[in-house]
Amino acid sequence: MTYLEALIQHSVALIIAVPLLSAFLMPLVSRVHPILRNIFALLMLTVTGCFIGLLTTDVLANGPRIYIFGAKELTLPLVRILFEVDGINVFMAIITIILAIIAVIYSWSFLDKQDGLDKYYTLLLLVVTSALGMEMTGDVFNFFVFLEISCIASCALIAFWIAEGEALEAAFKYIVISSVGALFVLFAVGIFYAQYNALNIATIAQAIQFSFLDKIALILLVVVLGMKAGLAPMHMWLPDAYGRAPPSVTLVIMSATLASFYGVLRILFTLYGNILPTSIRFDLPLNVVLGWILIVLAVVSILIGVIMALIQSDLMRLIGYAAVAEVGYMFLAIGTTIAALGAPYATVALHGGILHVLNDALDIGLLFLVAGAIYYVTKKRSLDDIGGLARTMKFTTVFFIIGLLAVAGMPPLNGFTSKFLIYESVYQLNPILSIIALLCSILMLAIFIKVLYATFFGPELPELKDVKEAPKSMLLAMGIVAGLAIFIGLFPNLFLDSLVKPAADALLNHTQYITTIVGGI
Amino acid sequence: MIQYIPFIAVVCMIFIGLYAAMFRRNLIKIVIGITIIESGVNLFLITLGYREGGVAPIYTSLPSGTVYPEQMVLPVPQALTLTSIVIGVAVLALMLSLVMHIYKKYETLDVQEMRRLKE
Amino acid sequence: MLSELILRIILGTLSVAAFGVFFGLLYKGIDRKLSAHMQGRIGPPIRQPFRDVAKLFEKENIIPDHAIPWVFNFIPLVGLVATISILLYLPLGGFPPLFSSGADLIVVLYLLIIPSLALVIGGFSSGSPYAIVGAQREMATMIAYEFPLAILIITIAWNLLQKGVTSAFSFSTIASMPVWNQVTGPLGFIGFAILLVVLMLVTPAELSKIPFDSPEAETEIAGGLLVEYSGRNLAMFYLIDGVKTVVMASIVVTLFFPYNLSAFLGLGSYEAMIIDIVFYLFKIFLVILFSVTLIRVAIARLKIDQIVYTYWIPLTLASLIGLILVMWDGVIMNIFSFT
Amino acid sequence: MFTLESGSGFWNPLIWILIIFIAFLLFYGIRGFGKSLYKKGTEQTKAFLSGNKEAAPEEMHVKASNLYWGFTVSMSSLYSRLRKMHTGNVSDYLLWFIIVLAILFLVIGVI
Repeated sequence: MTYLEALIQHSVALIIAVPLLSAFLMPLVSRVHPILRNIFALLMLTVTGCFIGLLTTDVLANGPRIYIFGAKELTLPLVRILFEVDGINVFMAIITIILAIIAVIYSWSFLDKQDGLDKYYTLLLLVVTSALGMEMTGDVFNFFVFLEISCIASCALIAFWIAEGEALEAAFKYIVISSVGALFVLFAVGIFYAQYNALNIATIAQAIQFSFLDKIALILLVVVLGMKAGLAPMHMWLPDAYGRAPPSVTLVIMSATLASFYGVLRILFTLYGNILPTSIRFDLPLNVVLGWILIVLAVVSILIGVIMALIQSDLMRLIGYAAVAEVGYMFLAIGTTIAALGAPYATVALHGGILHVLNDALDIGLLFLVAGAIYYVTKKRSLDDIGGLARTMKFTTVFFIIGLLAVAGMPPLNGFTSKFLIYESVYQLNPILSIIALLCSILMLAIFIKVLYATFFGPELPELKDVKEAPKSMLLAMGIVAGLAIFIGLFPNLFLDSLVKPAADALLNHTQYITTIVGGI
Repeated sequence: MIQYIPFIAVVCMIFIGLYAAMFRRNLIKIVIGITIIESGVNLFLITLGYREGGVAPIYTSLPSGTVYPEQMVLPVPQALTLTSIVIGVAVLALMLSLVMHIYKKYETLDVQEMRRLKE
Repeated sequence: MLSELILRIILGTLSVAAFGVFFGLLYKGIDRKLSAHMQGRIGPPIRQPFRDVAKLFEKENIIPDHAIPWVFNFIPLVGLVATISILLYLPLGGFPPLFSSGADLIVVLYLLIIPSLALVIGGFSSGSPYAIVGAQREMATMIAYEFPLAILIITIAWNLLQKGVTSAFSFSTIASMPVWNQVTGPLGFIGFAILLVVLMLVTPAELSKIPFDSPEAETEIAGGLLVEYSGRNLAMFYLIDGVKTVVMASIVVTLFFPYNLSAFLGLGSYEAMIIDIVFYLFKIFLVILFSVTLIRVAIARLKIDQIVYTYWIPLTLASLIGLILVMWDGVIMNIFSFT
Repeated sequence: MFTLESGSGFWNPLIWILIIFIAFLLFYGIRGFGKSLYKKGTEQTKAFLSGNKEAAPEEMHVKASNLYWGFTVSMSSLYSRLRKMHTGNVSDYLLWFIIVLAILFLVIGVI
């Protein structure tokens, strides 16, 4: 075994281990020097990113990869902790690590005057670890553990600006919602263990029967993870948390949110993949019922997100509602995929939905970064108190315009590519869905044009006369995201063919995931 | 019938906890409600691990005459429960510290008053 | 191959830009002349729009104090360029589109937003209260008419899809399979007729013509969006207006009347080309006559809430009825054939 | 290869960018023929207000919450209902979660 092969083989574990260990090394490192602390965080995340890159090339070339903790081979009974990584896992891991690196670059100057930054970086790395863990684990209980880690660490991070009562309130709401949700996940895990004596996703997926208990587990998992992903009408925690956390934190919390979305995908497509086509009653197959439930919730999310965003005056909260709408688009796509399982357009919808995960992370992330930059220079949250910033903050304005066009899905930016795939597939299931999606994306444009005017245009306000452009590291972070947004917009096929299609295949071809483990015993 | 009693207790505990979290106005009571849910789920896991006539999976102290390893209980539910309890303690501590800070800022523990973030 | 494509793009863009600008201004002149005659005036000569543009280029290009200069100057160009780019994807003059596999109906729907968006951003960036009121109204109008427009576009594509077409959103597919030939019964025909009327009513709002011109209402908000624009920047918006008229009319023609005379008459190559172009220009003229000139002469300006109401309630309902009729079209016929 | 295909349509961003680039060059050139001068700092550059006196910058700036006033007012019944739904009370957040759970339970579990 060559050195590189060994590295690839162990990269699965290292992706979790590196950020986890560096999280706990962080208090020590930050004793030395604050700049060393920043460099250390950035370096460790970059190392993790390199491992993810290595793993991605390997997984895309050679198919799923398993990593068993504490053993060389799989043995019965299958109660070991094991990670299984296929196309969708590496796709989500890439998104997580991109968001994390950008958040660290951004916090370099964004939080330079705050104290408690050693704990901040520790928690940030812990959220990244937990999101990566949720995205790579092959074990339902492990999934629960990482879910709880992400919930605790994110909650502490949301309360980072502890001087504001609202931050505490948002954090408390977040932890109540998340811990109750996580306990229900644990209950579902218990149900699986009671029936199949296994905690392994592949083993359960192979044996799953769709008894009454399985139905309960399915409902619990889908609703809890949907809530954690921000699906309406359980979305209320999301604008609170996103609106009150520091924007660099919002980025990593968003990666945890997207990891929950991944959880929904894994549960629907893999865990219940075998029994999706079985009919439950009245000759209605489960996939149609489930798909339409998701579609209805998704349409509600899109509508509520857009309509509520229109009346917000707090910029970050407004973007939070826009994030709810974007999550709605993703669920619309996967709902269509499930409802029309097997049809050619279902695959297109899934491609659109998965690509939209990446685009949503970048677009909403970019908007949050811009909102943070505005907050950094003006110290004002409300849109009513700011105006005329385009004179002094040229770059930020340009980045905001890019983010605005991307999130509203205007060509040629990245938001358009995924929404394009979604529109042109969901109309085949029902024309109304495409119409609502189209209309809401134009409403989104109207909302952010309002923000553009209110913050950047208009006469120069006397109290904001001496604001300066945001610091360089924040501009760099925004620039990276904006550049990625434009790049994906111009070369969508590059991403679609190399990352999204393997991810979609991994979801649709669930037997491969199962046989990789079950066949290996 | 007797073997269902733990499960009934589990359901009762979860519903009591949910009731407390949803309809009690005091933040501390909401936290207590969540811990009750957690205990219910832990009880559920532990109940799953019970095997009629099983022995504890400790090699050195096996009772004489045990059929090895069929009679031995798989210790997974216990491991899960321990993990869950540890996590639960962390969550509980975090929630209580948040409640403390919220009381400092809002000067109330009424959840109805903790509504600065709405709409 | 690549150089050929680039050459095609360059030549195509230049020629289509010339075409769009020339005919846009020409139809504007015709429109003004006709509406003047309808109102019992003599009206300006047909070449007046060309003179207007030339004159605007000689005027001072004032940038007001409260404006954001770089946005203010840049945005009219963006709007014009985006409008021109739409023409390359539409079948013009009876020919297939220049880049038939470059963009489809959904993309064009989005590209059509860009000129309006340019107007809005330009208005907002000029810092005048009148312009801000106008920009808000333009945005509200845009939201209002996108709803029926989206229903219409999705309906046309959905109907083609039911006929087993793979590229239902492609302009070349739509042009080669006119909607009227795809209906199986009277229901579908009525549905598409309703949708045609809706599209004809969306067109004046898309072009902000009376009665849907409250964003620029000269009499109440002094030109609204464009109040601070002057000189060459205003000339760009003037050109956007002209080119967008051709674009919208071409879209109406492509979606509903993609017929050519040459195949019908069985003519040879050169005559066919000429007669198709003439026929196409005539169709565009008819569309402009009905959905711009006649409406703007006959009806007074609506208030902004009336515009939103008009599009969101009656026209959306009408287009939904159209959608339902089209969806039922085949089904009803099947029921009859079964009995 | 660079065309995004959905089975129902297609979108090639690169061709569009090239078109935009060329058209931009063309019209930027044409625009260059226009006059670019104006009299800075004179009455010309003041905002046109039909002869009214110009207000202070804070009053000239339309606030964000007033911006789509007409839209929010015309949909006020919807908004009042949505405002009522977003109570900001964490117990209600949990309640919504339980409601969705119950609905799904009814749809999938019981029926």
